[in-house]
Amino acid sequence: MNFFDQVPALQIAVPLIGAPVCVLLRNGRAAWAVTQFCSVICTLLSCMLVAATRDGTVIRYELGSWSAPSGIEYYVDIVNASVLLVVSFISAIVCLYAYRGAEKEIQQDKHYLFYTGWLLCITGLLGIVITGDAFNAFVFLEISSLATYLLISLGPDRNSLTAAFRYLIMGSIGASFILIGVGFLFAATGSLNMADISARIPIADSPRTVLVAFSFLTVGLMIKAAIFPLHAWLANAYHYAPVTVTALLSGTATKVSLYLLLRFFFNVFGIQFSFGQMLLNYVLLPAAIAGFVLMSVVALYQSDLRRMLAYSSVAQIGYIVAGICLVSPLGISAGIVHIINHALIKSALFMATGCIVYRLGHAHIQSLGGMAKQMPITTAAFIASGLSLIGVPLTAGFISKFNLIAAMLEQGWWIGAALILASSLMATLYIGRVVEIMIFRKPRTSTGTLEVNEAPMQMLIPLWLLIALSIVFGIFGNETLSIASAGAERLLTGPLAPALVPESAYLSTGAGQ
Amino acid sequence: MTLAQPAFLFLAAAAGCAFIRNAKLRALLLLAVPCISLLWVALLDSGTHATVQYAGLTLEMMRVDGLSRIFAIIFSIAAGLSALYAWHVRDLMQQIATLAYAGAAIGGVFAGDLLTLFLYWEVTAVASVFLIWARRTHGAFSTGMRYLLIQVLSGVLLLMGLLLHYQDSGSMAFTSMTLGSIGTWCIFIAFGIKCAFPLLHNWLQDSYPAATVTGTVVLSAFTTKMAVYALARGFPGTEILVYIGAVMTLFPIFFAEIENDLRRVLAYSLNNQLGFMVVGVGIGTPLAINGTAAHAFCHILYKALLFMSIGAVLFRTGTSKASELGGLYRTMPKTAIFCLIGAASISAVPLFSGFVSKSLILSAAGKEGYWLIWIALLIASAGVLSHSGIKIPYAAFFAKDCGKRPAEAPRHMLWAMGITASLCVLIGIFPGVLYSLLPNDVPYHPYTFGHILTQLQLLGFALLAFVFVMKTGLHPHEIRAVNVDSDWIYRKFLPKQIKRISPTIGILVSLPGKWLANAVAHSTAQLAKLSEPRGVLARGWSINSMVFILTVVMGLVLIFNFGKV
Amino acid sequence: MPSKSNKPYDFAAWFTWVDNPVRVRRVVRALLIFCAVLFVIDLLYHRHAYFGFEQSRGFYAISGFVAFAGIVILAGQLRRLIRREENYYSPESIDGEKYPPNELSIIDNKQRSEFTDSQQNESITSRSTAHMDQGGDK
Amino acid sequence: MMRKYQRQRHRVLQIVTKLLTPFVLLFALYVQFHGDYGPGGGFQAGVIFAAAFIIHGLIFGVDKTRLVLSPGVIRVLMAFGVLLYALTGVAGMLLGGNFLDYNVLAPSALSGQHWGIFAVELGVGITVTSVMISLFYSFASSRR
Repeated sequence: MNFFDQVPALQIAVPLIGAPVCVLLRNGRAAWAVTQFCSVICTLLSCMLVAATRDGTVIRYELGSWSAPSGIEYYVDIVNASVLLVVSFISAIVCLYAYRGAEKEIQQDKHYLFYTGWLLCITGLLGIVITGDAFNAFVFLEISSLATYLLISLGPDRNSLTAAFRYLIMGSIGASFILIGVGFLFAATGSLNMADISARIPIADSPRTVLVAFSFLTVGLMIKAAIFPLHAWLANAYHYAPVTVTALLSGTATKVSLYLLLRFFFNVFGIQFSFGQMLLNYVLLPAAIAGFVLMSVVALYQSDLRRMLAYSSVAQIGYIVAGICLVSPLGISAGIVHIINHALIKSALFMATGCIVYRLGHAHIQSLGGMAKQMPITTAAFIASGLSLIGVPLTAGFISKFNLIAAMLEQGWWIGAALILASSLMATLYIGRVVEIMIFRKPRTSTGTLEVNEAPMQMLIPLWLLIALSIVFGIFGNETLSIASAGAERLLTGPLAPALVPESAYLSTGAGQ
Repeated sequence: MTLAQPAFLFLAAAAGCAFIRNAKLRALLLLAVPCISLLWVALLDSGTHATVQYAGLTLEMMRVDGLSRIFAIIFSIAAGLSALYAWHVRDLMQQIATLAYAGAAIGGVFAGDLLTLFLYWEVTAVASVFLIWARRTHGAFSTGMRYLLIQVLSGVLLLMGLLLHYQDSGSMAFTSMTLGSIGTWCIFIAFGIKCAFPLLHNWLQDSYPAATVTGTVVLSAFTTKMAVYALARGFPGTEILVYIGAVMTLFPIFFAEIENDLRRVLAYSLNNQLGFMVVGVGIGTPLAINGTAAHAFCHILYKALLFMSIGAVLFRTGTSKASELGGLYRTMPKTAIFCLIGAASISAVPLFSGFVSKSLILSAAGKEGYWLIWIALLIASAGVLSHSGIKIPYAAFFAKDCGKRPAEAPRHMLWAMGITASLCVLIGIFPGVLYSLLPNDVPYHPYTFGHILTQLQLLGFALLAFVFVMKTGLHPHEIRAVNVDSDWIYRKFLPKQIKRISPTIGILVSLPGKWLANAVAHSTAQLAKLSEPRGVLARGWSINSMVFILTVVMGLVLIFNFGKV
Repeated sequence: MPSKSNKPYDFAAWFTWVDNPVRVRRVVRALLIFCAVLFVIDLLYHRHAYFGFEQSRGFYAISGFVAFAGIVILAGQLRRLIRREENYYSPESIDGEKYPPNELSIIDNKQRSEFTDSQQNESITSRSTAHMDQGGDK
Repeated sequence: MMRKYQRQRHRVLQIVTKLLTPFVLLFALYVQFHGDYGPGGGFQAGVIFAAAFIIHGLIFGVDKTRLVLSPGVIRVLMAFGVLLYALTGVAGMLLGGNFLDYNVLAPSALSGQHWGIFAVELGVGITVTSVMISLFYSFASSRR
């Protein structure tokens, strides 16, 4: 068998095997090495997938050689190949960072558990993205969610348990909604394979069942993606989780849910269904816009850096959703570009915050005075990624903002464009506020000096790698844009499967092992 | 190497600065880069130099012609002079910001398309705010925030405008536009904000006195002149600019007259001088555009000189307030002389630089028959003499003795002022050099007998009037006070109203029910309160409320979905 | 103290007249004469002008005087309307706060504080001996 | 005697438990290995298998159960189960099929399927057992 044919399976198998190995090793350092190794391998694999699918090729991998509608298939096109790359790349970079970043935040004897959770989380996230089976996506969603609860609860703060618990409740509700949605879809179409479902929806006996399925899936995914009114779990989770975990999650978890949303809306239900008759624009779009306006204001008032960035994340997710809701090639590609860029930017910001927490033990904005003197490289990193978040030209953030506004105006959505600009103004303010304190304020300590050193190199190097990449993406934006527009084109073509699978070929129910 | 351009040199130096430990070395870099850039600009051939593909668009990164060249030259000179003036500064942040800011301004004038312009537009905004924050006080922080907000607002308006314009016209090129579509209006207002149009001007007077001693000198050169350049490039001959410019020349002189902080007086004066340039752009004839370019050139020099001299006073005495100063000529005579040269230049005394540039604009206005505007400019010229020509040197160096005996400005500051002053005088004596740099080939002779005569009459009798008001005690005394400008609306009035209205709204809507009242009152007026860490939006919601909201959303989704079936 | 004063040339000497009412009066008189001469030339010389009103005799002289005086007087009236105390916006605004001294190099030059109103002589040598400090700290 | 049956009140339960446990385990194994032909499989078997230990823990105290099956062993088993599952999948890949392709595990497709399902179900069973028990351990210990 050709090695390349096995790449989609290896993408999942590698971290899946890595996780129990970590448990067996029972050693923090060794577990870290395994995680790092697996993440790098996954990154390379997803690079191969991106390279293979860039020309519009679709890779379909039949798990256990069971043919598609009954068996589970992995379905890779340019849309999810790029998301796979984002997830595994962020994991690889943040893992490099975690070598020192996690050492203080997580008890030494729990390190191997931490990395097990990490690998399981990555397995789940990659699985959600790669699978072409609706129920399998739910299974992977549960794997990643459970691992995420574990990772959050490992936080040093007492509150991290509460935060994890709240996330557990909300996440479980979300997952149940998704499960219900998938169930209804199965009831309506008799299939769990996404491609098959998309072909069967138009001829489904009961359109109402499909509607209910659609509603449940939408709301479930809104929770998981932290879209505005259902975002409340995110702030606490990001705040109280170990910062390393936050850096990982902010770049991956919500992005994956957004991907799934994209997939269901465009390829499973179809554009006509999702955006035409469904009036989704009356729910999702207002939510997105309210999200990025209100949450930017909220971020402005936060006193803790992590919380500020968490709310800013909700706002940025609002951008992505707004782009998706435009249902135009430009809008969707702006959304996809922002999925990629925001993953880089926000992970970098949280990693910079992690450097601060590593040395200071906290991240109260008002107490960050004198930071530029004591931790110049970290401060510079924060500024660089902050500029990208604002969307200053030559940074990755600008590419997304520019395209998003262009897409809005293309549709004649004035107010939307103006609100995005207003929101980016607020981003200027909340980032500017922190930067001013870091550079120009005196420390609030009694001695007047901040007794900390620069963060260790092992943390700074991955951080700057990420920033360098986001600057490269900002200067040479064509590369990401072309991937994103290929993805948008793929999404807009509608159903995954070109032709309906004949009823007779369909074997029996059940999709899991 | 086609991509290389002076702006990149500055930006690269700004980035490199961060890695130089030795502050002296950085100061040297700060000085060397503008010199190289000046040579570079002087040697550039006209035409388009660099085209790149970015975000699916073709960008013209480098367009050299007469208009952009003269602005790039003066920006390089200004960067060099302010670097010399700031030789003592050891603050890394300020040094980086200065380089990035100057580089972005130079890049902006070479921008051949609107997106490139926007790029540099934003960088100037972000880089320059550090020069304000570098004062490191609470006041400077809030001022800097306001400044940043307004600058970035200008940037986003430009972005919106250029996108709309792109959709209307299908072109990103930064050429002459006509007002009409919403896109061009957005661009126009974006330029107008940076150019400190009336009612959009507050950021200027707000921020320049707040910056550091050296920062103000740097700030005075770039942002506004870049906007003037943008107007001259984008909207030459747009008639509304003539009137906007006339208002700009007039109203700041009254504020300047009674302002106590001398650096703010200069900021008002800067605004007034911008008015002359805007009038020139509005007239739009080759002569007028020449006038605008020449006036920008001269103005950068003498305004920098004035800011330098007042900066030196601030540097040595710790204040730039007229009420605290006076009689400093005793110990700072050289600074006083340079200040006087700057004052003479800005007042357009013959043989000084202001004379040879301002008369271009006045002549253009005269030739085109704008008689009302011409009178406004004439009055404004008397006003310039009053606040910049007389008040600045008089209040700082003469007037009554304040008792302070500061040392003379440091040597490098004196050198910077000296060079700037000699440039002012040289341009005044040999205007041909400046005129040869101007974009349009229009012959003009400032030194005609009639012209000198009228100007001397104007200035002489204005001086007489000064003597008159001093003798009669009509001249406003220098007192410690602030004067409210239209920024009062957003710094005082609106915050107060919001505070006042919010309970009223709460009471009004309490009739239908308390819950609703709270919701409305909160959502309308107290968004800020909601967003505070303990506010409703920001605090961790309980699981109950999260689930409640979830139910509501689910209900909405279902209603919307089934409403259509 | 006198040791510091052996500078080659003191530019301050150029300006000492401003503190001497007699010499100020002399300068004002010179200005008056200068203006009168200009006015007379204007009556004789036919200027090129853009507008008709500009042609009228003494137009620039009158407008210079009126504009200047008008601006100053009007500004004085404007102040009544818009004047506020220094920390009107906020006690922490830049108007109210002191410039942070560590950014400055404030040097109150004690050696030169002897430079007083009583000193009338512009010649450099006159400053070479110590004077009573008469006006330095009023 | 007193040491062995400390909690006198539960003597009946304790004895019945002792008697029952082997049968429960046996039943679990039956469900496990019957799973590839009839109703059953790793999930169900794992839970039943764990139930035996849980009831042991409930009656005799968790400490006693910990002596039987220490948390360290549980942890190893947990990982081993997952590994078994994943490696079976990889084995299919190495032998020229897709991931989790059992046909290639043995010379004939039928026996390949047989072996494949056997291994995978065993992996699932072991994992479920150890996860259930470790959940029980952690809940039981946190109550103290």
